[in-house]
Amino acid sequence: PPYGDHGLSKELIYRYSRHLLLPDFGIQGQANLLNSSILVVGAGGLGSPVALYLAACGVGRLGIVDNDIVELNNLQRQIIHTEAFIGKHKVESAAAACRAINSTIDVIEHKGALLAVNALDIISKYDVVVDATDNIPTRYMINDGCVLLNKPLVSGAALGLEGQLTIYHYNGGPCYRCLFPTPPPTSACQRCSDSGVLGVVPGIIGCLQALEAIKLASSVGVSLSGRMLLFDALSARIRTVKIRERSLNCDACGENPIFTKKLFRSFDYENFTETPIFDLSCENLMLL
Amino acid sequence: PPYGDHGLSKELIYRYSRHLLLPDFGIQGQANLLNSSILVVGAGGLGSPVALYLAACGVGRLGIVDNDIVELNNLQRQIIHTEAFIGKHKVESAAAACRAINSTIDVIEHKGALLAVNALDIISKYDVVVDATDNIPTRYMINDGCVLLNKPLVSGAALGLEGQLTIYHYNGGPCYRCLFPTPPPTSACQRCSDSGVLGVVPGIIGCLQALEAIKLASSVGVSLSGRMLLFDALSARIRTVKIRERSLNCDACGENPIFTKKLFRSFDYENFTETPIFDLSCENLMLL
Amino acid sequence: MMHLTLEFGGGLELLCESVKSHNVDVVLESVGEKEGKLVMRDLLCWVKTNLIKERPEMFLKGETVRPGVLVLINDCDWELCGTLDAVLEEKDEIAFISTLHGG
Amino acid sequence: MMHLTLEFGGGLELLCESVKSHNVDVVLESVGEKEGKLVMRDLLCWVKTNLIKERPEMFLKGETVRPGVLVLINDCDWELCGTLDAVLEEKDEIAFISTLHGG
Ligand SMILES: [Zn+2]
Ligand SMILES: [Zn+2]
Repeated sequence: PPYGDHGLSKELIYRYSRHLLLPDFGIQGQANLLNSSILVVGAGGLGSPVALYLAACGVGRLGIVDNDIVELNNLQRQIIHTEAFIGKHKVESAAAACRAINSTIDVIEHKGALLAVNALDIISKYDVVVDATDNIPTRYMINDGCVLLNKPLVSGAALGLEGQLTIYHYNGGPCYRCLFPTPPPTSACQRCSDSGVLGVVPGIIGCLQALEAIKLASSVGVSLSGRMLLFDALSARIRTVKIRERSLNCDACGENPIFTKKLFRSFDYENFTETPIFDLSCENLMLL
Repeated sequence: PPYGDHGLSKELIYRYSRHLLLPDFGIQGQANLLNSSILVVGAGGLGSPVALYLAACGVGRLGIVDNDIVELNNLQRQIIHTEAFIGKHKVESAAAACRAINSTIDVIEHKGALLAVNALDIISKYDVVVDATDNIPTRYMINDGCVLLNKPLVSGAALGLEGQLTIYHYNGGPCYRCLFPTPPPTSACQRCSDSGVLGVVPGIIGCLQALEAIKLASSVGVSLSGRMLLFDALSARIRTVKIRERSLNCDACGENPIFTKKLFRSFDYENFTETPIFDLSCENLMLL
Repeated sequence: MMHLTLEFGGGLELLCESVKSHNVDVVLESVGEKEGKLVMRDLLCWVKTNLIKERPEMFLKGETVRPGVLVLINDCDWELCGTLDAVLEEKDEIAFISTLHGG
Repeated sequence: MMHLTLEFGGGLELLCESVKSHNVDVVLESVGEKEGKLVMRDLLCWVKTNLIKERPEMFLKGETVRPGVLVLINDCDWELCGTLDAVLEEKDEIAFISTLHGG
């Protein structure tokens, strides 16, 4: 790894000086970050602050996956995009913003959807995965891919005036399927495009995802693995609860997992969750 | 107020549609935001997400005050600035970023320091003030100015791997001087430039400041007044504690306040706190 | 009688007239059998009868909560405390949180 | 003997060898007078003697904490509980937080 000997140039020492001054982070934390790679899945409300803060802090290789185009109604919360990028690919827009903040890191654009057929190839190139997506089939798929490839998954979600955050498949902790072996009924699944979201709520959860990803990548601090953060914006209440342990019966991470890489690639996540990956927007407005 | 009759154009309805869908926010919350004005003091680590999210969400008039120039070592956390703006005024850089996200709001640039001589003129133009500064004399001054002009103050701070957040002088709650009638010894005052800060920590506190400012400006939810949020990044621990009530003996907001507008304008905050407003950086590196 | 705080989040509050926090007194006689203890199984019935105003199928499936709902007893996943058989105590705080998927 | 959890934050942990959380047993005989009760005044002395390893002036000024330090008893500002005269109870959690000014 290029920064293995802490061989930071004068310019990088200056750029990251506020990190280097931290006794609990310091040059080792920064070198770890610069040697790490993080994949952000989704360049929307959550992905915006995640990608910006990961780029700014000096993650060596930052991958961004998204299939969407920037729309005007995204800009109320997706602060990585600007009006000038309306109509362009979110991945291009997000990557341009990251490079404008930090031209010294490697920003990789994965244009197009993360799907079972390509997910393992993409995830395998990174050390840490951040789930900043907006739909349940993709959440199951990312989880299963991370378990198969043994990558920690920083998972955030935001809707309405609430947010949730945890880390899956890390340090012996549970995966997403350990908590949710059965998908919820489709009538319980809302997207921001269905039900609305206060723009800064994914901002807060995304920043917390960036922090947890930075802690994992730099080997600093105690991660949220085994705990889940629950955020309620209206009451400004944040609490951290203890979640269950890894399940030995889990289809993904248990003692007899059903998934192989081959099965994964052909697994029909839309059918499993009875939910489309791509948003049909107004057509599926649901009240709960 | 131009949006008093909820007369949102088709374009604005589309732009803010994710807010309008929220039963607890809706068109009234959005109209309140569009009719409101918020002053962000400081366009640094805290001010970056504050300004971006306030611009994105549709605060009608957004003022930004700062005296600094963008430097390379800011970019590790001050995500509103880009490499292209190094050497330029932070206010110009931040305002350009806000306008790029939302050209439909009014972004006001207050270039130069907020000082006792000009603070009342500037603060009086806004409904809500966000303290995103980095030094203690300015924090006392903003507090006293907000009390004199009866403006709620959303106060955030971040250093190292910790952050703090509360609302002062709102709804009968305490002001900064109620909590801290006497300034701390100068040896206890650190700045990010002295002691370092993990970049995403002010990001998290800044997003939470933006949320509280949005709640105040839109008249939605329960504010943090009377409570303080304490954030510890290393352990991912966030807790909200109950703080004291307004003090009747407070020099700023008590029954016999010492401050008049005239006294305020000539009050020497640097002398009072024995701390310079402007950062002398390396020269005053302190360990605690 | 047992005093409990019940919380609903992640959208489940919409089933209870959008009220997130409920301070309730659950009468022991009306529920529970084994030695007068109140267990989560009893509480789910009580909630369904007394708090859920609409679409109970969004809260329960069979005798337990529907998939996608986390149940927390004093900020701890009920899987760690016995799920349906978890014994409740005075002043316990029980939260029902629907998992979110938005971003 | 009383078991307490003491927390230091906002930089004050640097006075206690950078340890933020301390589970301590405070022996009642060694402190307190009025009817064997432990009050905050006693605890500050105990902390200064037993936990603060350097620069005690960064923690105390006179008989109380220095300006800029928030004291919380079970997540509640000690100004609401009697400050120096607040009576402590078994398993109380007391936090000393230095206010931050950075941004
Ligand atoms: Zn699992
Ligand atoms: Zn006051």
